[in-house]
Amino acid sequence: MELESLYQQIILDHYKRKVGYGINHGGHPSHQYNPTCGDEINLQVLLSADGSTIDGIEWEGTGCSISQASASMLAAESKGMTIDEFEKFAGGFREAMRSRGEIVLDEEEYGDLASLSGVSKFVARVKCAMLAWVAAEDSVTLTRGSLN
Amino acid sequence: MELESLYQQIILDHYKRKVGYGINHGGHPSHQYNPTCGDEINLQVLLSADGSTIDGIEWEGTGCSISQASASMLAAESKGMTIDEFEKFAGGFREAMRSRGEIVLDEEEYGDLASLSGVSKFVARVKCAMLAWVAAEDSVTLTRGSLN
Amino acid sequence: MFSHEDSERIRGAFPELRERVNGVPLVYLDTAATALRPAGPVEHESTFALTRTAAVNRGAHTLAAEATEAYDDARATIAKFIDARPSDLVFTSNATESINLVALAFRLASAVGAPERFALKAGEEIVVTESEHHANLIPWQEVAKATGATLRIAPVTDGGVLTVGAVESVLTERTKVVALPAVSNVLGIVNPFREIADAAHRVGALVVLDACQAAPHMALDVTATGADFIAFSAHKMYGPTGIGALWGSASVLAEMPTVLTGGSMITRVDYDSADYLPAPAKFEPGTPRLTQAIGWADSIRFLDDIGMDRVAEHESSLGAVLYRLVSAVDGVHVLGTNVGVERVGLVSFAVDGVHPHDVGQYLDSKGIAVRVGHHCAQPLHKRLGVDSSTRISLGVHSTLAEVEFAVDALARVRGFFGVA
Amino acid sequence: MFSHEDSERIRGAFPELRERVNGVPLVYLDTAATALRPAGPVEHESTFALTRTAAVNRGAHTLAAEATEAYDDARATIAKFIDARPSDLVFTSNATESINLVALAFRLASAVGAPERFALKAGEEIVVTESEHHANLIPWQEVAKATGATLRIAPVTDGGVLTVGAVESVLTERTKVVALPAVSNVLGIVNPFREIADAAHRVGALVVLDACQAAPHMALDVTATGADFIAFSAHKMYGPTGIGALWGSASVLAEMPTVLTGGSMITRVDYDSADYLPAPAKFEPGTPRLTQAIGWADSIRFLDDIGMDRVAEHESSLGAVLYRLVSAVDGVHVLGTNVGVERVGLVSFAVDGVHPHDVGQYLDSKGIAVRVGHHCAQPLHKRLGVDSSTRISLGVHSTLAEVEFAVDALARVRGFFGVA
Ligand SMILES: Cc1ncc(COP(=O)(O)O)c(C=O)c1O
Ligand SMILES: Cc1ncc(COP(=O)(O)O)c(C=O)c1O
Repeated sequence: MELESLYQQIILDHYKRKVGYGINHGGHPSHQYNPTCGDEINLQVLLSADGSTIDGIEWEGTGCSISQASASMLAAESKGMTIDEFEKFAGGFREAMRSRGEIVLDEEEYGDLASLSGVSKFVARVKCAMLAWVAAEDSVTLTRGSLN
Repeated sequence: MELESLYQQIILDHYKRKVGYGINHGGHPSHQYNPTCGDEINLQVLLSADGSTIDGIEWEGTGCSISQASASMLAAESKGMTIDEFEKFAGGFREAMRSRGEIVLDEEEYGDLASLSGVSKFVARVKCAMLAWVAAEDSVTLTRGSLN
Repeated sequence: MFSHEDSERIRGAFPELRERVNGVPLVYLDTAATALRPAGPVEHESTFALTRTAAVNRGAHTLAAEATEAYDDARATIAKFIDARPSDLVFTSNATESINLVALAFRLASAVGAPERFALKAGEEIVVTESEHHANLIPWQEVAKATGATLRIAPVTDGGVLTVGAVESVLTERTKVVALPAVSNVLGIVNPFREIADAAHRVGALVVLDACQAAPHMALDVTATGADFIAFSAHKMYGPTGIGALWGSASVLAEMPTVLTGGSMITRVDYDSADYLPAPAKFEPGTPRLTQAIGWADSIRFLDDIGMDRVAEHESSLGAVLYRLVSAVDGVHVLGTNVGVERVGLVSFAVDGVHPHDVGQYLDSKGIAVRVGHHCAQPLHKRLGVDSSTRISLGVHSTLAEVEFAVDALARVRGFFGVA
Repeated sequence: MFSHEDSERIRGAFPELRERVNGVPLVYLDTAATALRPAGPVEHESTFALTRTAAVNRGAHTLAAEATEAYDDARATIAKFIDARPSDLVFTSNATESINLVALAFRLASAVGAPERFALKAGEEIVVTESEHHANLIPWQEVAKATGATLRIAPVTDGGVLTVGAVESVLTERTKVVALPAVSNVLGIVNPFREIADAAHRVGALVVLDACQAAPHMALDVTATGADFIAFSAHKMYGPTGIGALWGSASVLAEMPTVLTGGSMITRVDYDSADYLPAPAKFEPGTPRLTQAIGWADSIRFLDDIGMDRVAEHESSLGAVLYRLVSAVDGVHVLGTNVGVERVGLVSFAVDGVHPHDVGQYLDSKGIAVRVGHHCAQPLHKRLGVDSSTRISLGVHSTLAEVEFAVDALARVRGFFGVA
């Protein structure tokens, strides 16, 4: 497998840019670990008052280029989505990551995240790409739970 | 390996005769188990008042032909031995049993016990042949301990 | 029973059946102790070891990722075989360790009084049966001794039958665990484990099912057993030594305290505390049994290819013949009835006037490998009035010709030892 | 270092070294995680499995007797390798389980207050070090939590050095256990374990030595270590997964309570109690790891044929070169000093601006297998100011050419990720 199919330039850019980095609001962050490397992320999804729409994602953490870029892209791409859209979006991303290179994410739909398609061929790295997403889904659940 | 080299007629005879069977005196019996089959023996060596000579061996227990014949022959052959003689005798027997067919016990010295020489080729049965001897050595130690 | 062709094909997979013992062909009738190994799984395991060895769950390099995948696939295969979810299947060294994990969870919980479900105290009760293998008896004796709980023994009939009523007779509101064998390794009788599990659950007890002698010989659906925990070993299923499993229902595993701790089971660790991963990881610290899991999964595929329903049919039919023929030998007494019970292909028996060691030795001289002794069930033997017995047990490769050959030899044992 | 001929001969034994990974030849620098397997031992193990499988310690038939003998011989071979008596060597699943056996003995003894030597109570102390693998840390955290004993941590220097003085600084009259690694799996530094054991014994504590990273890389004489318990794993010694060992001094093993119970460890059993055999049997219930023991013994013979003094010399010399070359790479920081310490062939390091996962992935693309992450030592990493690292570790088959190739690749990592 070509190393370049994993590390596209756009990934390395997000690794440095880190969209959404810094937790600045009260919210319901989810803390996730990657047990292999000890990498961690603390991430919260900020929802609209009625809990229907994603106003933004804030996160902090340490990790490899894949996990950090994935968090950064997630923050960038998910803003403004409804919860339903987000759930479908996350489901599609997870499916692609687990597809062992079978599914290539659509650039129209996934934007920069499409550059992570190559990760699915590197099974050991799928967990890295998913870390932020697991945290995001968990934070949505926590946040919505607090609204009821 | 020939089955007949293990089961000599004299062994089967002792298996029925059981010299020394029945514990009829006070003494210091040793209880030994064969963990594989649950066979057990309770055996005591009766020593002369000064602890120097074997007056007799009494035993009870259940077990295969080899273990029972070995106990019976031991009781028959060891009577009247000094402790030193017995220790040498037992050492020689053990060595032969562990020899994997290399050492054949001398009939002059070991009498009927010489018929057990074949056991050493059947490694799994060595424990059976040794059960009474381990008990005898233990009982001698217990008995002499009580004399001091 | 298998057709001659099927049988020959199955036997062809086992190189050991072509070995000679004492100059005569091997007739292996000791599958209940340890099963022979089919060539394919062993060769695959060894090729894997020589070309794909790497650390599981711990590496990012290609070989490590492949090893991790192969290991996860193996777990999935084994879990599917018993209709379980992979995450509910904990690997152990053998069934004995599987049972000990549960028993130790009880001891550790009892020492600190939590979690409630696993914490025992004086006055509470543990139920085992008279037909237990030492592996499902001694750990519970130790739990009872350490916690002050009472060990109660559900009786079997003189024919070795464990009835639901017998278990119910010792169940009380204070019973917290019921441990039983799915199939006795001495009697070959299949116990009514589902009904017993239901009865145990009615008093709120957890059920530990020892499936060592069931898993290799019949289709097993873990949920249908009704048990909370099931223990079994690979080496009795044509798989490698050194690996076994504890299946647990998800909610019970989630509550169960960890017993062994260390690497690969954690998320966060600092010097004074650590957070654990969920099951199965929380019960599997350290470097896993990689090649053993792979070998076991292959042996499961071997069984699956034959089909467990066919395996069960073959072995129990042949077992019925075995039972009948052995019972008919003069001076031979079979342990356990065949009336009104389901049985696997396994028969233990006593021979008048000849000790099992001597029976086994005689059979061995004809190439026939059987088990002699107490088969790790001393109390059951005593209960049935003997110290030990000789056991013939069948496997997928067993044939009618082998059974007849063994029974013929058995019929000559008393003559050889001069007691006929 | 080994001559070219010796090296080629040794490398020839490892088929995996002829594998290609990502289209390039494998450069395996992850022996500290799991060692590759030599062909001879694996093939012997598989032949044994296919022709000599039978139940150990449980049968009278010929195959069972042969299996028992082979198993006992394997134990004797492994024991001799560390100058131990076979009866003091307990087989386990891995080093993690070895350590847990000891830790659980403490927990179980503490719950009932006996035997005294293993019973801990509030106010008493357990000492571990800052350089612990999770396997020798978390079990002791659990013991402390369950018993109320205090866990004290002996510090290392910023260079990762564990001094006798540092351990002495946390030893008190209340210390009952001291656990430490013979060699840190992150730092590669050989600790002064003999002196630390002596200091621990002066306050009456038992010493648990984690020899995972020592046993494969240097001659080990268990008595000379001064430890009471030593844990190690076969899979780091070119042996199979699924087997490890706990060595204990005879008198301590005799006192140590059993942890796992079941068959093959008993003399007499009835329904409410049982008598146990002496060590090692009392710690090894159930069907043993037969083929694994045989495979391990063969891998030990493989090491013995080379000679452990030569192995140690080769690996530490090559390790010194590795340390020097890695340290010299721009933007790379090695964890742990090489000044004033003995080291094995193992170096962990951080790369400025590039996460270890990414470093490892880059090296993997060149066929170089290394370990990335916290190597089951999260606290030590934090202590040294990093979350994780990349580790290169050497084995008997490692060469100067491989080391140079890996360091060359390492030197290009920061450029690839655009941080140079
Ligand atoms: C120092 C040290 N201790 C303990 C262990 C645990 O060994 P295992 O995983 O074989 O139980 C390892 C290896 O992972 C190690 O390097
Ligand atoms: C019914 C039963 N339970 C438990 C065991 C123990 O299995 P293992 O020795 O594989 O732990 C056995 C086999 O010996 C068995 O037959």
